[in-house]
Amino acid sequence: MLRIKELDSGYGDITVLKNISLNVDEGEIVSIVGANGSGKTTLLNTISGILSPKKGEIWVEDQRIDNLPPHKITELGIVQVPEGRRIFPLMTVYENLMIGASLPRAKAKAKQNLEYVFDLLPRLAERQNQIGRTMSGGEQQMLAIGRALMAEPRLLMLDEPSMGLSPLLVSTVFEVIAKIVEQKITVLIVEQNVKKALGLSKRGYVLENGFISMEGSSDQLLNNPHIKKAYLGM
Amino acid sequence: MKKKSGKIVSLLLTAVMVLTLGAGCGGQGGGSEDAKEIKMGTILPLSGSQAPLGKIGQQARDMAIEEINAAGGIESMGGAKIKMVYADSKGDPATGVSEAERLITQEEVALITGCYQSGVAMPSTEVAERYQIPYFVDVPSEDQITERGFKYIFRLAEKTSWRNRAQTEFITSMAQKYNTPVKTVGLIYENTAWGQGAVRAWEKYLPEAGLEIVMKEPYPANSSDLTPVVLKAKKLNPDIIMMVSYVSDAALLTKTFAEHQVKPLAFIGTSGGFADPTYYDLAGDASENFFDISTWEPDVNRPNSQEINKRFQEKYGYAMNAEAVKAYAGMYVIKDALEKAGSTEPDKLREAFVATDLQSGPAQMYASQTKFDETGQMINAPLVICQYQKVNGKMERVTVWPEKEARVGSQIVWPYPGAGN
Amino acid sequence: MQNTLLELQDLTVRFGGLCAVNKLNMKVNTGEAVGLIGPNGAGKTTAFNLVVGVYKPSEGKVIFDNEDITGLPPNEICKKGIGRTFQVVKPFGKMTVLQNIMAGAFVNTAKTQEARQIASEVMEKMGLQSKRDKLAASLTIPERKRLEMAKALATRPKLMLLDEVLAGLNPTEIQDAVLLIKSMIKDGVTILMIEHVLQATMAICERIVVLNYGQKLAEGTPEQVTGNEEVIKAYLGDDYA
Amino acid sequence: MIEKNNKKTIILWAGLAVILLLIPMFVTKPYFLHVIIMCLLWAYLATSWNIIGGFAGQLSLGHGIYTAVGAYVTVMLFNTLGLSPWLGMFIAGAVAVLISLVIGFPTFGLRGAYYALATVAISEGVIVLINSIGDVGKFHVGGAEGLILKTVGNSWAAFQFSSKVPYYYIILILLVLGIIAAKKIKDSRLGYYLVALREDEDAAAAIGINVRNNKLIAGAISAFMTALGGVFYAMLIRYLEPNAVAGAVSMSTQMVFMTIVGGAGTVFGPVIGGILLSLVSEFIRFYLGGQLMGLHLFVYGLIVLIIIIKQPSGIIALFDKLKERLSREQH
Amino acid sequence: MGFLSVVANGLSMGAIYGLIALGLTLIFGIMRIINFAQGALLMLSMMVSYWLWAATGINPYILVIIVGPIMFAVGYICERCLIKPVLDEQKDVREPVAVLLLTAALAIVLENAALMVFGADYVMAKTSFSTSTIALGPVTVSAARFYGLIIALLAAGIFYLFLHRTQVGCNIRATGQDRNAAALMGIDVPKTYAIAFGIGTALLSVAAVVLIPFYYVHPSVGAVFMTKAFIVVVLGGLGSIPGAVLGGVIIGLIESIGAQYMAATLTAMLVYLVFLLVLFVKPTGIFGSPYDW
Repeated sequence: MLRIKELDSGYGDITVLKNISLNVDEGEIVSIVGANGSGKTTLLNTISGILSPKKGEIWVEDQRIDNLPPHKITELGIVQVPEGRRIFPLMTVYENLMIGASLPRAKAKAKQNLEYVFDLLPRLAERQNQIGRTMSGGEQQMLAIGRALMAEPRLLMLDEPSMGLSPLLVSTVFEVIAKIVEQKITVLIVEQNVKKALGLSKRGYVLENGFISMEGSSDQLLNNPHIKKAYLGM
Repeated sequence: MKKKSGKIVSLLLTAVMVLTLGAGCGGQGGGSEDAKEIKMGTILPLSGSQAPLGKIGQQARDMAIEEINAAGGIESMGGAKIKMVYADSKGDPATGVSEAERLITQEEVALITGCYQSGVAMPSTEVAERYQIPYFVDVPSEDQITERGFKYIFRLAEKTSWRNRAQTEFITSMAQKYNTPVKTVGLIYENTAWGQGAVRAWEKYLPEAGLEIVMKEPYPANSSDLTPVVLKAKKLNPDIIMMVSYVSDAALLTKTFAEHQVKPLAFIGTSGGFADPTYYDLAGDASENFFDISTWEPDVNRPNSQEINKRFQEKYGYAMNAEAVKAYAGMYVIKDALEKAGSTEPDKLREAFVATDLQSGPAQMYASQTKFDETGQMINAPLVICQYQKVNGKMERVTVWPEKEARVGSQIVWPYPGAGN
Repeated sequence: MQNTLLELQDLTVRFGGLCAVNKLNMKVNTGEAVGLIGPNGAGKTTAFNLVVGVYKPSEGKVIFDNEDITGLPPNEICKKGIGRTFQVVKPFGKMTVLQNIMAGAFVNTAKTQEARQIASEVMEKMGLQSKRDKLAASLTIPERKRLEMAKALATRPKLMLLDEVLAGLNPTEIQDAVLLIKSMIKDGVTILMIEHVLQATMAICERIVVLNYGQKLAEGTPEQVTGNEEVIKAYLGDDYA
Repeated sequence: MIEKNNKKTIILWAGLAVILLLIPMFVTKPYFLHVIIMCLLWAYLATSWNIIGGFAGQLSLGHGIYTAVGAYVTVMLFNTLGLSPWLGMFIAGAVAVLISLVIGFPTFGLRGAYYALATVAISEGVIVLINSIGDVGKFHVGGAEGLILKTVGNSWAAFQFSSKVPYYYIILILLVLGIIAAKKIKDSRLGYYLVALREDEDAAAAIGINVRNNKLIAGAISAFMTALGGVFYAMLIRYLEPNAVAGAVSMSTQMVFMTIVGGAGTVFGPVIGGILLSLVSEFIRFYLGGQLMGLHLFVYGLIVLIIIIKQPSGIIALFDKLKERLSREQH
Repeated sequence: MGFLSVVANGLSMGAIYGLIALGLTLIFGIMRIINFAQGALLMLSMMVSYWLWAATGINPYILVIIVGPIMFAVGYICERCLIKPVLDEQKDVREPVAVLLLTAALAIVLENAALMVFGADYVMAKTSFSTSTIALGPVTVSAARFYGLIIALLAAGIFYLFLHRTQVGCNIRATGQDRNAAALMGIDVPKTYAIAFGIGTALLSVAAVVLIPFYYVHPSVGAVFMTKAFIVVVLGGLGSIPGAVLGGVIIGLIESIGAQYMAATLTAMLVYLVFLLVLFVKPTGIFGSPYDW
């Protein structure tokens, strides 16, 4: 579904990502793990079109999407839940969700999707009229995910969903993600929390300093001595 | 893309440099002494908020020059034609200075006229004095302009304080004539050089005439709302309200007085905005019965006045105002001096101005006699009071005072209808 | 001679209703390297910001070098001898690497020449000579991290607060960085560091303090801390049990 | 290689110096000399603004206050007490410094747009104030009527000359001193501190920079230099009209325009911008001034617009690119 | 009672100042740009409104239906052709000063273009209510200003509802709060910027039709309201709609009431003083939040 070929990207004069190639198949859940600053967010932002690549190609099915503006890419069903949640702080929960549904494609199904989101994340239904920034970190993360779901994603990209959350909440978030996968939505998850991410996905890539240093099945990666040492502290 | 934009900028810069240099070279070649042409310079505000005033001054000069040239130019100089170079001061003194420098040293003009604002006249006349080039000040009325001991400055306009003196005389004579005792006066003025100068003169002449100033209200020239000032006047309720305003605020004041039904014995304007042809357009019927002081009116009882104004109106579509008349008459005073001097030599021209005693021709529309005192100030600059009155259903400025120059058959409305209620 | 260099007494700060740091007590001794760990959002960076004066504590005190520095502005605290790096690095983008470090060096001298001298030394130590005249904005992430440390080091601090300086580095680079930090310690700089890369933290620090929800959860040698059950539950996750 | 470059630069500078010194010999028309003098004055004023606006990144839109202070104080002292402007200008500079501190304390805590708009408001307020004050004690201020410099004829002591040439050399020296000051500041601790705090106030504080004090110092230096420019303006024009000396359109925004168009935060950017924009403005007024109303300002605005769109980081960036290309070609 | 009339007048003028400031605050709130061309664009709106009124004689208030879309187009095109290129180029600059200067240069161009095209004369729309007053009990207010008050409040209300109740409005707000997140939700950010700038400009057309029955139009008229609009938005808090209205009313009241006790010129000083005082106490203005800057 998503194929990236020999991609270089970065901002200004800096190249953060070098020669990245990866692919995500329909219905699959894939993790990209790596430390802070290894280029994970840059990668997602390049796919989403916020950054334009310096080299290489990005394909969604048979359409090339590098150099499309972000909203066109979202229209194709490639939706990102950005790092740090980035909800609209001065808008209510409901308004945040409806922004997610602002695409023509998603608007038609807004009602149905809203029901689904409220079903999946009942907390949001309770707090429909609360202003975004007054919510707790965990609620904000849920809202960010809910907002993305309103956009009818075919490929949902999550950037560090565990960031800044207590372990309990992290587990809750990953449970929600697992439920989303059941809906046949393809998921690409980018995480620092290697254990959690690889535990959920079947396949993963390791991003180190802008390169993909390893790839393989999640089990392989989890048992790799290098990974154990560098990321799991063992 | 980047490279291209860089090139465009560098091209642009090169073009600017080359053209600037070109201007320099062209200037040096262009200063030839063509006996058939007398080059003069005029500094006027041709952009910025005072641009309309600059425009009418330019039109009046153009009309006079066309007439003079068509009538054979300056005879004593072999029929030389007058050529006027207009320079834009933007109403800014520094630009005025820069333009005076340019006109004198670059355009090599024989004489400078202008320049509407006193603020620009003050420093730019200083430049002319330094180069010993005659500067014919037609409109600016700031007292000091001819009080600095300059030799090359001649002013056709009255001094500011003369206007305020005449207004005071008018009030006293009306009070007597109609037996309406006047005790108190309110002054409302825009807070620029002009307004502040007027206040100084009022503070001198009004108390001398036994009148008490009960309100002295400056307002910023670019006010968005003058209602507060009007409401204050309503509260203090002076017998007479006197104003110094540019056209926009004059109209704003007039309309707001009408809205809030402020009714003193008389409203008296001090030319400027009240004399502007667009004032009535803006203020509408609210301007009825307002007095204004002026040096010239379309209906004023003077030779040539009506005919010239008619020509102007046909040419440009609206009537002249006092400033236009001064600019126009000024050109004939200059022509007279040139004829007498027979040369553009600054000193000869200066001598000619000093000796000027013009008592005929189109300049009559402004003054029956044009003569300068030793400071270069026009002696006996004429002043009249007019009143906005409906004549046959149409609002007109009717000259009402002094009686000998008043419109034939006119009647003064005094006091302001409804005053004292 | 266990000289206390930095002491936090009941340090507390509240933002709105949220208690970001809650009655935190801890000590850092001269010459020591102490690690501050805890899950994201535990209040580590906030604690740093309280020490260096970015935030004013709602309650409690910060004692540095036997002096109460609570509530002093950041620049004063820097002059007292505390250097800090930012988690999200903040290079002066339109200055070169040398100029960035010089800006730090100027704390101790008003002479440009001297500042350049100090900066060159620091630059060499941090292995940034080759980037000397590059604009800071054009550096890669690891280079920026190093520049961040160099800038702080140039102020000649007694105590250095390092906020995740190893994050984003690959294992080789981490090794280099660990050596760098160790050499800083050898040069007499006391270190308090926030870090996620546990291996490296353990290699550097003699003592580790664990924060959770703004409170101190545990304190001790790396071994003690990693063995502490509460820590495992809160931070490392039950998977480590 | 380096030596050769150095030699080249020295020759270049020496050549430029000779040309600048000889200009009055070739430009004999006072009008042209006047234009050149105005160019240098603007270059100087832009250089002064650049200290706070460029180096420290504080977008002051009210620097007309300082030209006014410089001009008014000097002229008032001269007119009333007969104090030579050469001394008066230092008193004026000191007053400007004082005022910059008074304004600086409440405003330097403001960031970005708030600071810029606050300076607009303050300068508008000051203009209203000057317009309303007739006299201060025995000193005549003149209110809106403006203040005329007492003319005493040709006199070095009174800073008044009948020829333009002395003005030319004075402003040239002032500009050179201004450039040297800017260069010195840029290379000093203060310069590093200003750029650092411009780039990131928090990071600057973290390495021991007192953000507020350094801003205040930069503001004071900038105010002092600007005030001297105001003194020169007063001596050259000899008449102070409040809106012209202090006004936004004629003073404050001009300095900003010139600095940004030339290249803010560099030593020579403001000089280039100042000279270029005043030439452009003089030149288009020369050709288009007396014609269609507003045409020349329209063209001026258009030119500024195009330069900003095509070269937002200033014209000086073009020179840097050129230098880079040259050095690349050499290697 | 005189004093009540003074207050009523202050309220009316204040609301109109607020109306002029609305577009400024919107553009700043969304794009972080201080639009120095706001005054010139107001002038343009007034010119267009005046000429339409002069040509048709239709009540100026109704003309907003035509002037609004015209000004929207002007704003939209200005953003697309002038501001966007510079904004893109200066993406990495923290405070894009060049954009600010760009709008200032645009103001010069517009003002002088107007001078060239429309000429320098002062004009004003003389409507049937231009000099009439309305008496509400003891209070007399100028009819045109009173209608202005109502229209300004109405416009602010509608604008507020537009931002909160419509999709486009929500998109604009979302873009202002987090443009990257907005882009990720499928919002076309550059287009939203252009729309916001367009709306900010179109709002001026409402101010224009309110002004022309009692205020003159000429090429420099923008300057009269520009500084005031700046003060209003900073006072109320950049980016805040209620802030703009409240800021306007405060300024209007100070001017109106102040002038009863001191010279009008000193009232102008008082306005600046209050402005500085508020900024000193609350550097982000009355309703400004740290999220807006």
